[in-house]
Amino acid sequence: MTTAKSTQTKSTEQALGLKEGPATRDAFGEALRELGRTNAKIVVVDGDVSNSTRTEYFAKDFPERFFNMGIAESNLVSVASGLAAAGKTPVAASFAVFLLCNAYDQIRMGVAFPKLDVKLVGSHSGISIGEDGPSQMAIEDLALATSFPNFTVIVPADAPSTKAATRAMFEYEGPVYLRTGRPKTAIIYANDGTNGSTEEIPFEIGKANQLREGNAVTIIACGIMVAMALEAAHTLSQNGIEARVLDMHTIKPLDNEAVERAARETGAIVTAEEHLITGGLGDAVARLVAMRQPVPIQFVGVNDTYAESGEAQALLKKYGLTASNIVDAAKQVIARKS
Amino acid sequence: MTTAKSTQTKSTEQALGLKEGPATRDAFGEALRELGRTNAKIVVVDGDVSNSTRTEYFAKDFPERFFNMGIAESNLVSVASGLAAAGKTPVAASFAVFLLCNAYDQIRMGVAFPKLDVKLVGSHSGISIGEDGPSQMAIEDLALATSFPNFTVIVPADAPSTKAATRAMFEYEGPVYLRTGRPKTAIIYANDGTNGSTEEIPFEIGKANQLREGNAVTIIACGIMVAMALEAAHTLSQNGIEARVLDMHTIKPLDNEAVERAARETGAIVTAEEHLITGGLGDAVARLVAMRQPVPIQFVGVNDTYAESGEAQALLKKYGLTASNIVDAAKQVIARKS
Amino acid sequence: MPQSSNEQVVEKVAAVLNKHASGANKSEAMVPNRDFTALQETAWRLSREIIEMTTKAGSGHPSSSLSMIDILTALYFGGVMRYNPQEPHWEERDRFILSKGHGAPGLYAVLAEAGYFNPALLDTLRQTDSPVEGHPIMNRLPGIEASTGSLGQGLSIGLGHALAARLDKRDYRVYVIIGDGESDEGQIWEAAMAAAKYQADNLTCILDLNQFQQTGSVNKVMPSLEPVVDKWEAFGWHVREIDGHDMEAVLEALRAVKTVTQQPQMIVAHTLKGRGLSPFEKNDVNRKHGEALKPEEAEIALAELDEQRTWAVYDPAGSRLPNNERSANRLAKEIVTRQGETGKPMENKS
Amino acid sequence: MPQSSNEQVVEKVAAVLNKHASGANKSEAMVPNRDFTALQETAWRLSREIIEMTTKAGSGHPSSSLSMIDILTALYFGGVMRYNPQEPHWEERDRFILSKGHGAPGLYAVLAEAGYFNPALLDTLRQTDSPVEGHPIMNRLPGIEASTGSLGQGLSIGLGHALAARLDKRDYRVYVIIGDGESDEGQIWEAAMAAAKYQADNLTCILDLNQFQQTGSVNKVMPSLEPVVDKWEAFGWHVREIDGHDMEAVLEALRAVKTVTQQPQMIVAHTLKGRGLSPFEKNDVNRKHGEALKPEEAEIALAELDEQRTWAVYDPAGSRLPNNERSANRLAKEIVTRQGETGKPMENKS
Ligand SMILES: Cc1ncc(C[n+]2csc(CCOP(=O)(O)OP(=O)(O)O)c2C)c(N)n1
Ligand SMILES: Cc1ncc(C[n+]2csc(CCOP(=O)(O)OP(=O)(O)O)c2C)c(N)n1
Ligand SMILES: [Mg+2]
Ligand SMILES: [Mg+2]
Repeated sequence: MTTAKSTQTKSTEQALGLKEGPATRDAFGEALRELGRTNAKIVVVDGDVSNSTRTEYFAKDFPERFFNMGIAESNLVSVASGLAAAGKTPVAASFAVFLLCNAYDQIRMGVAFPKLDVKLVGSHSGISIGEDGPSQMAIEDLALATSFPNFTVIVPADAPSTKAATRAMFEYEGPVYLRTGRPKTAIIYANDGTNGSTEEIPFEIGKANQLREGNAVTIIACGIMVAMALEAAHTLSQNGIEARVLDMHTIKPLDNEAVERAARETGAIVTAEEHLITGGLGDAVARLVAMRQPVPIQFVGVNDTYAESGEAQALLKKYGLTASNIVDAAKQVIARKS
Repeated sequence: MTTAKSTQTKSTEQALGLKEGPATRDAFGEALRELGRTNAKIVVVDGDVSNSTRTEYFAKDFPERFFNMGIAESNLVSVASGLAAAGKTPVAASFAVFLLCNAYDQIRMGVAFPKLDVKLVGSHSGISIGEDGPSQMAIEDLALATSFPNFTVIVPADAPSTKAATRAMFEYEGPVYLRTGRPKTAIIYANDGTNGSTEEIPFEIGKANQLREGNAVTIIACGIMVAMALEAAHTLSQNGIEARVLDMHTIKPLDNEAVERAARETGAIVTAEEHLITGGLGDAVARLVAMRQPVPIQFVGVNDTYAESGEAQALLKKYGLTASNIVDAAKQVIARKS
Repeated sequence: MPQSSNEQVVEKVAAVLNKHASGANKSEAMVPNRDFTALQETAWRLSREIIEMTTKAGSGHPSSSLSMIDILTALYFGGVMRYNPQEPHWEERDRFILSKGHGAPGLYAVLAEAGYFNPALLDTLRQTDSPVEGHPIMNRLPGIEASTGSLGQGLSIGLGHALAARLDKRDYRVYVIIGDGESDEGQIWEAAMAAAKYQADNLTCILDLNQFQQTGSVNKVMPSLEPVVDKWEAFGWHVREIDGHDMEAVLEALRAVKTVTQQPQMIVAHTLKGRGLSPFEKNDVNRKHGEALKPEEAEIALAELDEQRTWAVYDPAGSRLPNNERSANRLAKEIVTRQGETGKPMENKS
Repeated sequence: MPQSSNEQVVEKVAAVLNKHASGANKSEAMVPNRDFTALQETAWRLSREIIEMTTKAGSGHPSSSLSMIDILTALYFGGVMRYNPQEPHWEERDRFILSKGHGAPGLYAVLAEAGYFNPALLDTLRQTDSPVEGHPIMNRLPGIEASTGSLGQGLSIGLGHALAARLDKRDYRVYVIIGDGESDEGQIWEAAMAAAKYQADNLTCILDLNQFQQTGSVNKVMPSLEPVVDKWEAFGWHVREIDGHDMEAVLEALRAVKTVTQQPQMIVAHTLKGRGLSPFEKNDVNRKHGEALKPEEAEIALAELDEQRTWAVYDPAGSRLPNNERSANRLAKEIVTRQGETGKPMENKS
C-alpha cells in the first residue's frame, strides 16, 4: 500500500480555495463507527480488507458486531443477506471491484431481489487507487450496481458528504451501494459556509446538489470528478463560458428533474465519472435525456479499456479524467448545440 | 423443464408469413457441432447444463474435447481462460444468468483483460424461459457483458442467423458473448428468398441488418424482439406510419453508422430488447445518439424489476415486451419529434 | 408494469395473503410432533402432491423434491422445528432454507400442510401471478426464508441467520438443505469454512445425496465429491450419515445434532432422486432431473406410492416400512453401490 | 487514450520488447539446474531485489514475495521447470501461474534472473507505462502466464493449461502458487474438485502457508483453514508438507511429485511472511502484509540478509544453512506453533 495521495491538482485547490480532506473511505469508516453507537442493528461483514475499507474503526469499537469472513466475497454477501432477513442492518464491505464482480449473483438473489436492508460499501473505486493496478480498480462497479432493480447507488464527492451519505443510507431502508475511494479528496462541502454550503451538508438521496449556476452547459459529475468539474467551470468562466455544475451523488435513482432542467435550460451536457463511460452516470443521463429532452452530451470517463499501475495523478491524466478533459468536452458539446 | 413454446404471437406469423423455427440455443448447438468437425481447436467447458445450452450435441460427437466442470461457473470460466492461453478456442457455456452473474470477475480477469479467444455462450436469456422463474432469467447479462472492454456481444434474432453468428464468432479472434434463448423463435432469415433475404444469411459482426425501410421512426431491436419489431412495423404501416427496422444483432461494438443514420434520417428511435432497459441495447443507442445526433428515444424492455414464473407469452405481455408495446412506443416517440 | 393478470390465480393468492395480513392471529410457538405412522402418512401424501402439482404445471422438479420429502416431513412435523404458520416472521422461529431451490414443489407441499397457506394454491404452481413460483421467492409466499434457485447460496444465508441468533441471544436453529450437485459450487465451501470458524452450532445442513445432478450421476459429473464425509469433517463440521428415506434414522439424526456444541452439523442423507418411483428410474437424464411426469407416468408413480402405503393398514404402531422391492425406504446405500458399478467411472479422460 | 507517458520507462520497456519481438533467437528448452550453493545464493539475491524494488516503488508486497522466494527459486533454477526465456510462448514450456498475484515482485525478480527481460526494468515497478505492474498482467511482460490479482482464480487457469496439455499430448507440467488467505475463496475448492475429477497429474499446486493474510493471522481470520492437509486429501489430491524455506526439502518435493500419477499434487509449504526478516515481524498487520519497507527498515532487512549469507563463505558444499536465530531456514513449523499460541484463538464469538 502506498500512502494515499490527493487526486486534486494543485490548481484546483488554488483556483477554488478547496482544502484537501480525508479519503472518502476514511469518512465512511468514521461515520459508520459513530452510527454504530446509536444504531445497534448495524453489523459489519468484511472480507479480510477492513484496514482498506475502514470498517476496522467499527470493528475496534464493536468487535461482537463485526464479522471477518476471510477472502470470500460471495459468502460474505449471502451472509449479510441472512443477517438482514433476521432483522439486522448489515454493511457488506470489500474493495468495490471484488464486492461487485465476485458477488454479483449473491447480491442479485440475496439483496436486490428480496429488497433486503443490506448496505454494500465498496472502497478502492476508480483508477485513482494508482499503483496496485487494474486488477484492484473498480471501473465497472456502477454499471453492475445500477443494473440491480430496487437498488440505490451513491457516489459521494468528498469526506463531509460521505458522512452525510452514510447517515442517509442508514435512514433509508433497502439495498444501497455506496462507493468510496482511496485517495485524499478535496473538500467541497465545508462546514464553514464556503462554496455555497451552509452548516448542514445538503444530502438527500436521489437529489442532485447544484454547486454552480450557468446556462451554457451543465457538467454532471460524481465522486472525485466533482471537484474537477468545479475547476473546469472556473476555467470555462475565465473564457466567458458559464457552466452549471451538478454533484450527482446518487446515480440511481437519478434526479430526473435536475437532469431534464439542465437539458432544457443549458442545452448541452457533459458527464464526468471515474468509471467506464459505459453503464454508469453517463448512460443514466443519456437515457433520461433521450426520453425527456434530447440534447448533445459528451462523456468524460474511462474509454472502454482497463488501466494500469501508476501514480494516481499520472493515471487520471493518461486516461482522460482531468479538469482539462472536462473543459475540452464542454467546448465540444457547446459547439454541437442546435 | 417445460416443452419450449414459441414466443411469437399467431398474429406475427400470420401478418408477416414468418414460420416458427427452432430455438436459438438449438441452432447454436448444431452449428457448434458442425464447426467442431473442421476446427479442432474448439473445446467446450460446460457447467452441468449441456442439455440446456445444447453443447451436448458437441459433447456427443467430440467427448474428448468436452469438459463438464459441474455446477461451478467461476471455475468453468477460468479453466476456459487457461485453455485459451494454451492455444485452444474454448466455448464456456451455461445459463446466461449464471455465466455472467456468477463468473463476472473470472471473465474480467481471465478473458476480457487479456483478450483471450474465449467464446462465452449463455442460454436461457430473457423472461421468455417462462415457468422456471426469475432466478433463472438473464435480464442483466447484456449490461454485464457490454461493460467488459475488448468484448463483442451478439444477440441473434432467429435460428438461421444464430448459425451464422456462431460461425462468425469463431472466425473472429477474441472474446465474444453470444446470447441464446430457450423458446422456439420465428424465422426471419429464411433461405428461400422471403423477407428480403438472399441465399446467404447476412451476418457481419458489428453491422446491423436493415430489415425494412421507413422514414417516420426506426425500431432497433435484437433477439426475439426483432420479429416483434417487424410485426409492429407492419401494424404501423397499416396506420400510414413507415418504420425502419434494424436487427442490431451486435450490441458491442455497436453499428454506430447505422444508428447515426437512423437518427438523422428518421428523427426518432425505439429500441426493443428482452433485457432490463438499463445497460443493454437501449443504453448503447442512447449514448451514441447523444454523442452524434440527439433525437428522442423510447425504450422497450423490462422496466427495473425482476419478473416471475409463468407462461412465456403471458410474461412477455405482462412485462411489456410485445409488438403492441413497440407500436405504442413508436407513436409516442414520433409525437415527440422536433 | 404488470398489465395483465390471471384472475383465478389472483383470487387464490388474495385469500392467502389476507389470512396473514390481519396479524390478529398471533399464537404460541408450535413444534408439530406427529406420531411415526402419521409422519409416514404425511410423507406419502406430500409425495403424491409433488407429483400431482408438477404434472399439472407441466414442469417443475418432482424428482428433486421427492428425494428430500422425508427429511422435510421430519423437520416440519417430527418435533424438530418450531414455528408458527400464523406468524411467519415470528422472531424465535427456527429457519429452514432450501438452498437447492429447484426442489420448491416439495417445500410448497410442506408449507401448505403446515398451514402457511391454503393447499389449493398448489394448483397455481408456476402460473403467472401466482406466488407459487418455479423457485422459492421470499416475501412472495409465507414461510419462504430465502430466494433461491441460483445454486450455492443458501448455506451462507443460513449462516447469516445463525450469527444473528447469537447476537440477539436467541436460541432458534437454522436448517439448510443442499444438493450433491450443488456441492460443486465453491460458495458451499466458503460457507463451510466460515461456519466452522464461528462455531455455528445452531446451524444444521442436510446434504440430499441423491447421486444425480442435471446432466448425469454425480459419479460421472463430479466423482471427486467423494469422500464427502471426509470433506465436511476436514472443514470442521460434525458429520452424520443416514438413509434419508428411513424416517427413524432421519428423526434420530435431526434430534441428535441439536446437542452438538461449537460445531455446525452436516447430515449426509443418502436418498433416491424420485424416491425410487419407476418413472424416474428411466435411463434418461431429463426424467431423472428437472422434468415433470406426463399424466400417464404420474398415474404409474401414484399407483406405486399407493402400493407403498402399507403402514396405515398393516403397521399402525408406526415402525419401519416392510422391505418390499419398491419401498422408498430400502437403504439408499444399496442404490449408491449399484450406481457406482454401472456409472462410467470417468469421462473425458483422453 | 494514453496521452502522457514516462519517457524513461518507455525506453526501458522498448528494449525488453525488442529482445523478444525478433523471434530470431529461438533455441532449445532450458531446465536451469544450479548447484545447491548457487540456489541459495540466488534466493538470497532475489530476496534483496524484492526489498529494493518495493522500497524504491514505495509500495508492493515484499513480505508476500519473500515467503515464496525459495520455492520460486527452486522451480525456475533447481532443475524443476523447463522453459526458454528467448521464446516465452514456446508450446512445450512448463507453466507457472502466480495465483496470489500480489506476490508479483517475487515473480518479477525471478523472471528477470531467468532472462525473460532486463533486470533494469525492475526499477520501474508500479510506474505508469511500465509493464512491471502492481499485479502480474499477461501479454504485458514476457513470462507472465496469467493476469492475477483477484484472488482465487489461478488454480482454475492452471487446470485449463493442464487439460490442454493432455488434449495436445504434450508433457509439460503446470505449477501454481496459492496463498493461505487465498484458500478462503470457494473457487480454489471448485478447482480442487475439478482437477481431481480429471486426474490432472500434470498439475502441481504449492500452498504458501505463511500464516498471515491481509488483516491478521490465518489463525485469527480463518482458523478453520486447518486441518489443511486433510482438506486437500479429502479433495482427492496427493499431498506433501514441507518447510518452504528449506531448499533441500523444496527441491525434493518438487521432484517427487513429478512421478505421481492420476492425481494432482499439493505441496503445503510452511513459510514465513517476510522470510523472518525483523522489520516484517513488527506487531503490525500492515508491515506483515502489503506495505513496502521504509528505506531505513529496508537497510535493516538487507543487513540481516547479508548476515545470513553464510554458505558462500562457510559452506561451499551447499548443505543446509546453519541454524542461527534469524535464519530463514529454521523450521516454519516452530513459528506456526508460536503463532498458534499467541494468536487469539477466535474473534467475534459473542
Ligand atoms: C448457479 C447455478 N448453476 C446452474 C443451475 C442449473 N441447475 C439447476 S438444478 C441443477 C442440478 C442440481 O443438482 P443437485 O444439487 O444434485 O440437486 P438435485 O436436483 O439432485 O437434488 C442445475 C445444474 C442453477 N440452478 N444454479
Ligand atoms: C478476490 C480478492 N479479494 C481481496 C483481495 C485483497 N487482498 C490482496 S492480498 C490479500 C491477502 C492475501 O493473503 P494470502 O493469500 O495469505 O497471501 P500472502 O500475502 O499471505 O502470501 C487480500 C485480502 C484480493 N486481491 N482479491
Ligand atoms: Mg442431486
Ligand atoms: Mg498468507
